[in-house]
Amino acid sequence: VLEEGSAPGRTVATPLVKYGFVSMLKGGVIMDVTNPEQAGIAEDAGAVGVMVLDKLPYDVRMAGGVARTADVKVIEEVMNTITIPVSAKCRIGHEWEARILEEIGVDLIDESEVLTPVDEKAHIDKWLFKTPFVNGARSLPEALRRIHEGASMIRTKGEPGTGNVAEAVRHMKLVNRDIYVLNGYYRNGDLEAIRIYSRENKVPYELALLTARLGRLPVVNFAAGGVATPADAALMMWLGADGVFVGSGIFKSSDPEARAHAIVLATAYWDDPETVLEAQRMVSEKASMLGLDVRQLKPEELMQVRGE
Amino acid sequence: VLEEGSAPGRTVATPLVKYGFVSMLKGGVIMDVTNPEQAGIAEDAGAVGVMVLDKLPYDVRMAGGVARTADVKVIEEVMNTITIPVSAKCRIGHEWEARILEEIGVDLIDESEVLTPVDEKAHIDKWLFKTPFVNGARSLPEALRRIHEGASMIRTKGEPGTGNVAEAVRHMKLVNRDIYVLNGYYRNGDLEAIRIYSRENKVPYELALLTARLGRLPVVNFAAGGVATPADAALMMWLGADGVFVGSGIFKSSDPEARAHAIVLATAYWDDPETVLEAQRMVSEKASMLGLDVRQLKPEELMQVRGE
Amino acid sequence: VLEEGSAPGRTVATPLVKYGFVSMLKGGVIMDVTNPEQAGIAEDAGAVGVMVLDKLPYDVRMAGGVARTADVKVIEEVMNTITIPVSAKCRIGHEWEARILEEIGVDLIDESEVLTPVDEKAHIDKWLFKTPFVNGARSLPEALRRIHEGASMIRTKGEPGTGNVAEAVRHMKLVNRDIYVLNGYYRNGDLEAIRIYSRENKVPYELALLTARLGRLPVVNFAAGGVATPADAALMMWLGADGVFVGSGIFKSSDPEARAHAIVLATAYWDDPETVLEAQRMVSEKASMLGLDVRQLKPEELMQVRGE
Amino acid sequence: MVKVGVLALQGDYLEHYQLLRSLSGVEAVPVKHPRELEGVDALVIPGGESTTIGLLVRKKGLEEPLKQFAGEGKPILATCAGAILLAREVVDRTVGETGQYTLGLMDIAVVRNAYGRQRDSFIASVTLKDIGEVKAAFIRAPIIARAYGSAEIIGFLDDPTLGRHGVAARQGNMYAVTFHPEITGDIKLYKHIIQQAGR
Amino acid sequence: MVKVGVLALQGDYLEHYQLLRSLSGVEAVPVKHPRELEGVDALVIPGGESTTIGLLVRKKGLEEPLKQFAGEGKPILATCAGAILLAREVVDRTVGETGQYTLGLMDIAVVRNAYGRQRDSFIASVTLKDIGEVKAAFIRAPIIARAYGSAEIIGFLDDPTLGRHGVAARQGNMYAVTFHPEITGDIKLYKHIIQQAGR
Amino acid sequence: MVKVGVLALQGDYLEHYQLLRSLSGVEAVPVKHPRELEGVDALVIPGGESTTIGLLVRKKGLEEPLKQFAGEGKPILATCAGAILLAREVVDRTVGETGQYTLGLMDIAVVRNAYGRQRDSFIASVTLKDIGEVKAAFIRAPIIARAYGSAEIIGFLDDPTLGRHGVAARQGNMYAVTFHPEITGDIKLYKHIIQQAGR
Repeated sequence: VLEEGSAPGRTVATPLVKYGFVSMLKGGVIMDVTNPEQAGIAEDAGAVGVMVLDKLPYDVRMAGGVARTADVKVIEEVMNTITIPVSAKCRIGHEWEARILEEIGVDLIDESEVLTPVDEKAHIDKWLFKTPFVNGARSLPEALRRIHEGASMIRTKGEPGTGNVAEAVRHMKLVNRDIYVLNGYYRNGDLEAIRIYSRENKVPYELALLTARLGRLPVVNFAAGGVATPADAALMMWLGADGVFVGSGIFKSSDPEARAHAIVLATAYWDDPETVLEAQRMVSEKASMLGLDVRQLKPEELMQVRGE
Repeated sequence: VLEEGSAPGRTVATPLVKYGFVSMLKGGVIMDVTNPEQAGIAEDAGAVGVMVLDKLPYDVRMAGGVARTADVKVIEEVMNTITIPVSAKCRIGHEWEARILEEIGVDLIDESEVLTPVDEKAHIDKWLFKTPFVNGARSLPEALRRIHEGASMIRTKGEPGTGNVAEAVRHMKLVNRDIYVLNGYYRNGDLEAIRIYSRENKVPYELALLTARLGRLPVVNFAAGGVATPADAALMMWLGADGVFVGSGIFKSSDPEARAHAIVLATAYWDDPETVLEAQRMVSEKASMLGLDVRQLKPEELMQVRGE
Repeated sequence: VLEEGSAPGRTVATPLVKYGFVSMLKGGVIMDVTNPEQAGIAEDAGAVGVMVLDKLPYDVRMAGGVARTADVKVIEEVMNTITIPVSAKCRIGHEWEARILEEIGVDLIDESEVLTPVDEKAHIDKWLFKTPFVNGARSLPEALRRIHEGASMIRTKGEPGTGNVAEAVRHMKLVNRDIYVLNGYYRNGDLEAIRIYSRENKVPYELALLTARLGRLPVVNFAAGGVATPADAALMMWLGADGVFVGSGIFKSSDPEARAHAIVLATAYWDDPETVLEAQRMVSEKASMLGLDVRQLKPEELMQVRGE
Repeated sequence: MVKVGVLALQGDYLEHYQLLRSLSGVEAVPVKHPRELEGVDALVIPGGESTTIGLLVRKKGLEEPLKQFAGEGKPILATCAGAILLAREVVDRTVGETGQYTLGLMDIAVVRNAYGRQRDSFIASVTLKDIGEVKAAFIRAPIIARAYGSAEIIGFLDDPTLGRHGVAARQGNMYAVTFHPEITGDIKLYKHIIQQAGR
Repeated sequence: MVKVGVLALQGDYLEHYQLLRSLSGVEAVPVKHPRELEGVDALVIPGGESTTIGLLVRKKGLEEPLKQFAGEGKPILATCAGAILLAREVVDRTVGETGQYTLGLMDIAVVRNAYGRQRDSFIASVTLKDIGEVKAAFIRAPIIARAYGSAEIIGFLDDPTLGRHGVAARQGNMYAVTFHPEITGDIKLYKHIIQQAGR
Repeated sequence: MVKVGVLALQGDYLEHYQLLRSLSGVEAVPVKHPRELEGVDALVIPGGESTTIGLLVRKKGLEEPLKQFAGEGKPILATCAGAILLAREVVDRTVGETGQYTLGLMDIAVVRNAYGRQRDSFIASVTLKDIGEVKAAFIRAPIIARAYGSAEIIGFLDDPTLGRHGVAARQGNMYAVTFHPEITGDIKLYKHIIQQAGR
């Protein structure tokens, strides 16, 4: 996108620029919306971004069928309604849906397991895009593989559309522990262990080394999947998440405005019990979405197993 | 041990005193001997201590039967022949053999899986002794359990009497890796993971915490089991051993003097290739003991499974 | 290895230097020897190098027990007897035996499955050495893993000590085909397939890419395991080997001089039927070593499965 | 020892926080509650979402303390979202009037998302009056369309579609910049502010 | 910056090494080869097995460098095994004559394992002339039976069976003590030596 | 179009072969049989094992053709093993007399493995008379100890243990160098030779 008359040395879309963008989202909440009204509500509630979908994960689960990227026109209306960053999901492996999202100027693309994948084996090569990508991960190896493909942001997969944050907690702790393990090896100069680790888990050695050195994921890491209450949000932040994605938790509840607002508050002030309480007050348990207990799901209904 | 006329505040046998003693052995080699002549050879070769046995592990393996503590008189002759610390093995769980060894003034007692145990379930409570103890360990949990019982020193078990250092390498790396793992948790403030670890592995939480903080075993840790050549010794030191026990490797070979001397040298100068080479030259492959490939041993012939 | 008075910019032991060395061996034969006499015979026969062992693979197979690096003194005598490069085998994972071989100035180290490994999981990190290394491989992924650890040279494993070249043929074709497959992907710009390949086979992506681009292994690749006649040697060269290792094939036959000479000839002139014929004439079928049909070996007698 | 506050409600306060700590003779403190404003000599408002930060400022009663903080003439450095927060007038390139809440402490008019979407973000160098050349990241950056009253634009940039436009403004001890020096790790602006903090 | 060497052949050189490093104005270096002796202003010989250390000193050709090191009058602190190494005469309580190799730089007679076996080891305080009170660990400690020539005993201890006996000696800049201050973490002796190193 | 031959018996003839082909106006041909020598204007002898190559030269009756090839004054470039092959006298640093077969076309004395083992190989630059500076790899390289008769040493290198020593020699159109320019990809020597081929 070269415009008229430019001096030397100004470039667009380097990793640093993508990195810059996502770190602006830190400490914030991104909400799933399906139309502009909901997007407005999200913005007024203090969301730092919205995720546009055709159907909320819960409905995706109930309807079955093939779930694709949301309608282009809907996405654009949303972009013309709010000022906060707009992101959208695309099917795993579907290069062209991503191409389109970039074309219409979406700020962040989520190559997501909520939609029906077109290729279970191969994810999109994200280095070819200027728009930053976010991917889900159940474990550190999965996260590093996505980063290796060019993801600028990572989130836990959890089990979408269940309103049950247990899987997200499990994934977050799994990721953290592996990081600490690598960090332990690194600090004690046991590179061999890191080598064996990256072989056994099929991840690139350099990235494992980098993670080991930094002691954290080299990119921003959000919590996602089953967050339904402010307390859930605070819990995830407490577990080291940089921010929170809320899926069906908000717009499948019957008090969306208040809930949205409360979760924003709880996320920002997670380490201040008083405020979290204040946030907890703004919602009522009766109104929260009807959840699903993970132990009740049949194997082929699990979304978290898609992609690898 | 009250003697005549003493000022206030001089006490004997605190953990610190034991700790002091064993750290004098660091960087040294302790050799299995069955009589004073061999003890002399060991001393002249530069050993920092000798381990008195009735039969060398290899012969224990071949003879079968019940293996007990060595003869008291033999131990004393040895003590009257050499000036370096003298230690002896006692059967696992046999309080009184240990009592006796303390009585005759043995400097270090090895509650060892080489001898026939009198109690597979319970080790000796070593806090009740003034003489320091050393125990074998296949993994970190096993090591911490022994320390919890009062061991002042730890060694790898390896598979005694095989002249094959593979198992010792395996144990040493296992111990190291768990330490780094704990260390990783600790530095990242994830005490919960340490809690879960100590529950799953049946070790006291405080010790796991201490190990996590120190980033190493809280006591001196030697390599043992199957060391047969100077290169083996150097390898074990390189893997982080504080010193080396050599069992049948020396006195079952046909060039014991040179081999003893070479291993001492290789242990002291493990990080100096030249010297290790010099040491390697002093021995010849034809002369080393005939080994056993661990894949060929029957399960009930494994010594490393004794005690838990 | 800083000497006195040097100009800027002369460095030792870069990958390029190692690469230089091994490419001097191309088109040649390296022979297993156990003493200087055999080394002499090898040199006079036109070998480009010798591999010093304690026992020939066939005898290793028959003797059982623990097989270690050859005697240091024997290796040095050999080095003082011949002028061609001298190499030696060390146990897989035994850093220090390798350290020693480097110290005495061995020209090439073979981390080999013929000896008893000290660590089945981890190979030596060969970047830490100035001396070049060679490793065995049954397939391309195995080869790339060794290169990733710093191997400067690769050979087929075959089934050592059987005098039957069938397994070597199988491994060589396996390696070649994977290379052509990668090459096919590369030329058609299907990097995704290369990505999936390196994930499924646990190899680093960059190396797979490099191999795909070059259309061959990035390092010199010799044939080894079961070569017993000049025709075998010519066959392996025809299959794309850069050179040939001969194990028991020569010194377990009853016409070693002639056979050594003939194989050298057949290797150098593999694409000239006349010369191969000439070479074939110098040996007689009655004199070749008694082979073993691979279909008759028990699983735990297979050497090719060691290491991974 | 100058005590510099970083408004830590949302966004990348952490990058500021670490850069400031790497300066000698500075004590950096995160500010989330009104009471953490005492004894603060200077304040930095980080990048992030201006709507969110605005909301939280009101929600947590930081409105007044910030106004009088500015009233006391203590220096304030606002980056991107910060700049929007200080502006009196705010419009969006596509949405037009946003009617979003701001502190409105500076007499400047700001146009949000002026360069378009995220993929139009870039890195460039800017010369600021009295401060020198600064290398920074323009992330979904706004532009300062007009400065009136005692406010003045102290930095410009050329662009083929927008022509010459303002990217930095100053009014008393308040500095509003539309870019992110903390992303590229450039510390000139901080040094300048610390001097302003007197003593 | 005083450069203090620690003889790191065998034993607990690490404890010394860490204590010295914790002192300001001191650079501690491990000594294993003759060439690591250059530029060393003072030397500490740690505890361990004297027979082993003796053997390695000869084996690695440290014999001469150490003698002339002492010849140059640079201060040496020898603990336990160190003391034995410097003594001219050595006997053992039970074994009698050991005929073991020593550097024999000091005119003292030493009796090894004087207190008996390991279980007779203890911790006590000792007063040293010109240095003050030191808290230390006596591990399978020897005693200094006699001092002759220019050597003098500078520290004593009472014992019911041995009566009054020597536990520390001095000859020029060489100090020989039979105990371990590094186990209890007592640093007085080091300070004293550093002064001796002059400048 | 100059026809340059590469002796392709053993060793790294492939590296030479590819570099020569990358030069314009040169046709590179591999030489394995006597009959492939016809119409060759210049010859390059690659690196490898001199004992092996020597053996094969005799075995395949390349002895005479090479001698008269040299006799006709056609330029020859010999690298490392090549140099040994052309030398009249050859000794080895450790083994002493090797009694190995050589063509003995040049009046030079060569010492093999002069720098020691493979790990002492290195990469350096050398200045050659009339040719200029060449960057090359010294792999288990020999040195040219003496040049006598009509042969002269045209390149030197400094070494702490060996002092100043010869690494390149010339006699008529025969060039013997102990290093490998083809490993570093340096083509000066080839150009020089092509000119020598005249026409």
